[in-house]
Amino acid sequence: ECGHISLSDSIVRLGDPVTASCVIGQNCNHLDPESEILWKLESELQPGGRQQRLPDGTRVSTITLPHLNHTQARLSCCILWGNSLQILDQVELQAGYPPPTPYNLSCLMNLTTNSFICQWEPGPDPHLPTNFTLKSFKSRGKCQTQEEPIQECVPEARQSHCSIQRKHLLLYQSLVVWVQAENALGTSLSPQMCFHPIDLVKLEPPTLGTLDPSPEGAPAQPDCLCFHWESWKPSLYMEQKCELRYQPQLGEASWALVTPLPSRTLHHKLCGLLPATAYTLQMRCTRWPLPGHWSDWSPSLELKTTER
Amino acid sequence: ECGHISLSDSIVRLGDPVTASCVIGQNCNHLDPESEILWKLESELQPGGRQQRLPDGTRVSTITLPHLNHTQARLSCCILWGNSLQILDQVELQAGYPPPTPYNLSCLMNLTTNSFICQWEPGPDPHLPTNFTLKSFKSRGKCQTQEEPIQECVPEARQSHCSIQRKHLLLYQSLVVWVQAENALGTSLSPQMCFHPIDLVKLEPPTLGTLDPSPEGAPAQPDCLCFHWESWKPSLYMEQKCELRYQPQLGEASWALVTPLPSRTLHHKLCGLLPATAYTLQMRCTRWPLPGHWSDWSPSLELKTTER
Amino acid sequence: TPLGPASSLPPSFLLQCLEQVRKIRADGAVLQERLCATHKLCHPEELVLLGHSLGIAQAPLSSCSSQTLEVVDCLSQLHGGLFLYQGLLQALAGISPEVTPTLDLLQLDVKDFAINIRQQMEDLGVAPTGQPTQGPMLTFTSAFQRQAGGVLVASNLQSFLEQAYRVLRYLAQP
Repeated sequence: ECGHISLSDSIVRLGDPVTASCVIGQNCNHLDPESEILWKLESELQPGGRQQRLPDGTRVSTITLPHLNHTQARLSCCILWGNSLQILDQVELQAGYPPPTPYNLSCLMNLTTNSFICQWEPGPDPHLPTNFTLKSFKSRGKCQTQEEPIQECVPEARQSHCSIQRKHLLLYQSLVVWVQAENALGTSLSPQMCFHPIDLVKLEPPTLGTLDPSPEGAPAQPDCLCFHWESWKPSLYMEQKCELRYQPQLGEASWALVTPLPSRTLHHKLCGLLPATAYTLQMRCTRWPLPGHWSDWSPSLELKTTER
Repeated sequence: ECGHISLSDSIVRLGDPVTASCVIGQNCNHLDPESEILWKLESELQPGGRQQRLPDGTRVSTITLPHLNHTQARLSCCILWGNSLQILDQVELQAGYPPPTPYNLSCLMNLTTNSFICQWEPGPDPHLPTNFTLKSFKSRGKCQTQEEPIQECVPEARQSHCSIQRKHLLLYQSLVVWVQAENALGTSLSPQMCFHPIDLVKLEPPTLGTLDPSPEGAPAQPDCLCFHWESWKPSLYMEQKCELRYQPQLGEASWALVTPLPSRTLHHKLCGLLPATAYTLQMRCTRWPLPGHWSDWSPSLELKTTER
Repeated sequence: TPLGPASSLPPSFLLQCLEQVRKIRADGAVLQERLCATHKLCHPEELVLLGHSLGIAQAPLSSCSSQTLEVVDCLSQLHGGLFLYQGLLQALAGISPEVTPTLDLLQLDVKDFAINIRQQMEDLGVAPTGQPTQGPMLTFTSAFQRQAGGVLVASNLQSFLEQAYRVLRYLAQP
């Protein structure tokens, strides 16, 4: 070996010291035996290399960088050859922090993609390559017991969400889920969550629609609006409740709320409104009485009450 | 076997006959032994089934459809059960033509994707699943000899083009290429082509650009336009020639052509033009003197000559 | 009798060779840029000693100098050199993901050029039997050595091609 660097550690906490040594074997004839071993960090020469010659002629230079403040830096072992500084070996130093504890883990059961999507906050950047893994195992009741583990879910690079496919899940059984973050300086685990995947279902918004002008020809009441709605088709097998919010398009009036409402109706009359006024209506639904997340509010339906 | 169809051929030429037989074993007790075996093509009953009872009690009905004119049809072996026609077995018949000979095979060497793209005309639809494969082998000189075969190129479904990756090619050596079409009724081969892949290079168009107003402040000549161009960067290693075409933006004048021109110039003066006239200029280039295809014409450069 | 300069080398062959040299030099320059950008190894002159200990050889083109031009020997050295660089470039495989595409393309173009010369010598009936000697296989004990090796090989290849270009231009003179 004609210039080989060995390191105490190639990855350290930011600001910690790093010790390196560079060895030049005795049979490196093409190297001037008297020349001094020099160190460079990136492109800056580093003083403080302590050089010694071993009985067998091997030369060793050791250096300690007191505080490594670069998250990434190249340390080179060099030697003067004529008037050019030759690099004999080079290593990459990395500095950062152990992974912070992931938090705000939340999951949703998506009936469109039939997958269970969890997302989390990764916490501050530890400046080191850090792998996140969504881990889970099947359980019972309040998750005191651990049954079969589920295949780990590895998110795409730099993503803080992962989706577990339906085939790995028992929707109506307890599931324990947590996030593990790991890098060269350690591992951290988020708090565990325990739930039935189906209880975290989030439906797509319902669809609102206008009615044909009153078929019997009866004059429309000026303070009422008629419309119909139906909750999201793929969720019709679920018992649900919905709620309606409406407000005049103009002016500052806040939303008025009508709740609870059934998951669909072919004909709904909303009264107590101002005549000759344009209203904006939106609805959302949720699995009920069994647990679930409210859907987002539907796109607006715009209707106008008739003149008095 | 309680109703098993066997066929002379499940795929025939359109209009050719098909013969099928349906066997009901003697131990099919749930079937009325006296009932007649009936044939349906899609949903139409087919007369002409010839039924016979073998010594061991097995019943066999044979039918010949004189002309199969459906490209796809289901043939069913049925039996009356009470007053409902029961399907015992069903097979799919297909009819079409042997693959026509692919023609108009042409190839281009694409330097952007570094791949060799061949396309062809598949010919009329033979109505049968037909696989096209682009085949090739390395050769020498005028392609009298066959050297290593190259990995077959299978186009995406229903596509009549395929691209051979650079790593399979020797750009400056002879290559023999042809297309094979194959279906259940036969195989056909396109004529073979022999060339050096690099000789079929098609460049991207050159880039034209205006010049800063005459730096020395000398007044621009009213019958001249100045501009510069450079051929497509990834092809700069190739000796090329280019050509320019220009025409007044208004009026019916056809394109005027200036050829040959070098592959780049920092300052070109085009004279003999009408003063105070807006011109459209376009250029294209080709590998030269070595063979190659002309690039498409470049996007237009619009310039206007000054007043007299 | 030795071939007179360019007396029997087809013009299209020489034009192709010149084109291939320009392409390979362009590929080599991209490789040098990538190695510099990705690994901050931008100066081959600071890796000379390391090159000695790694045993990175340079390919001779002595028969191609204008004073002592021997066309067949020159073509043979050119082919031998390209064959050596094919091996050196192969040893650099896995250098780093950012550099791999450039390295693969460079290898393909060098191999194409070597085969083009070999086949021309065969057509002229002057091809030596068997392939040129491969030379010792480069081995690296660290990622740095492989990256530094890449810088040195790319730099040596550029000067080899510079010499090749000069002689090919001389041969291509009408």
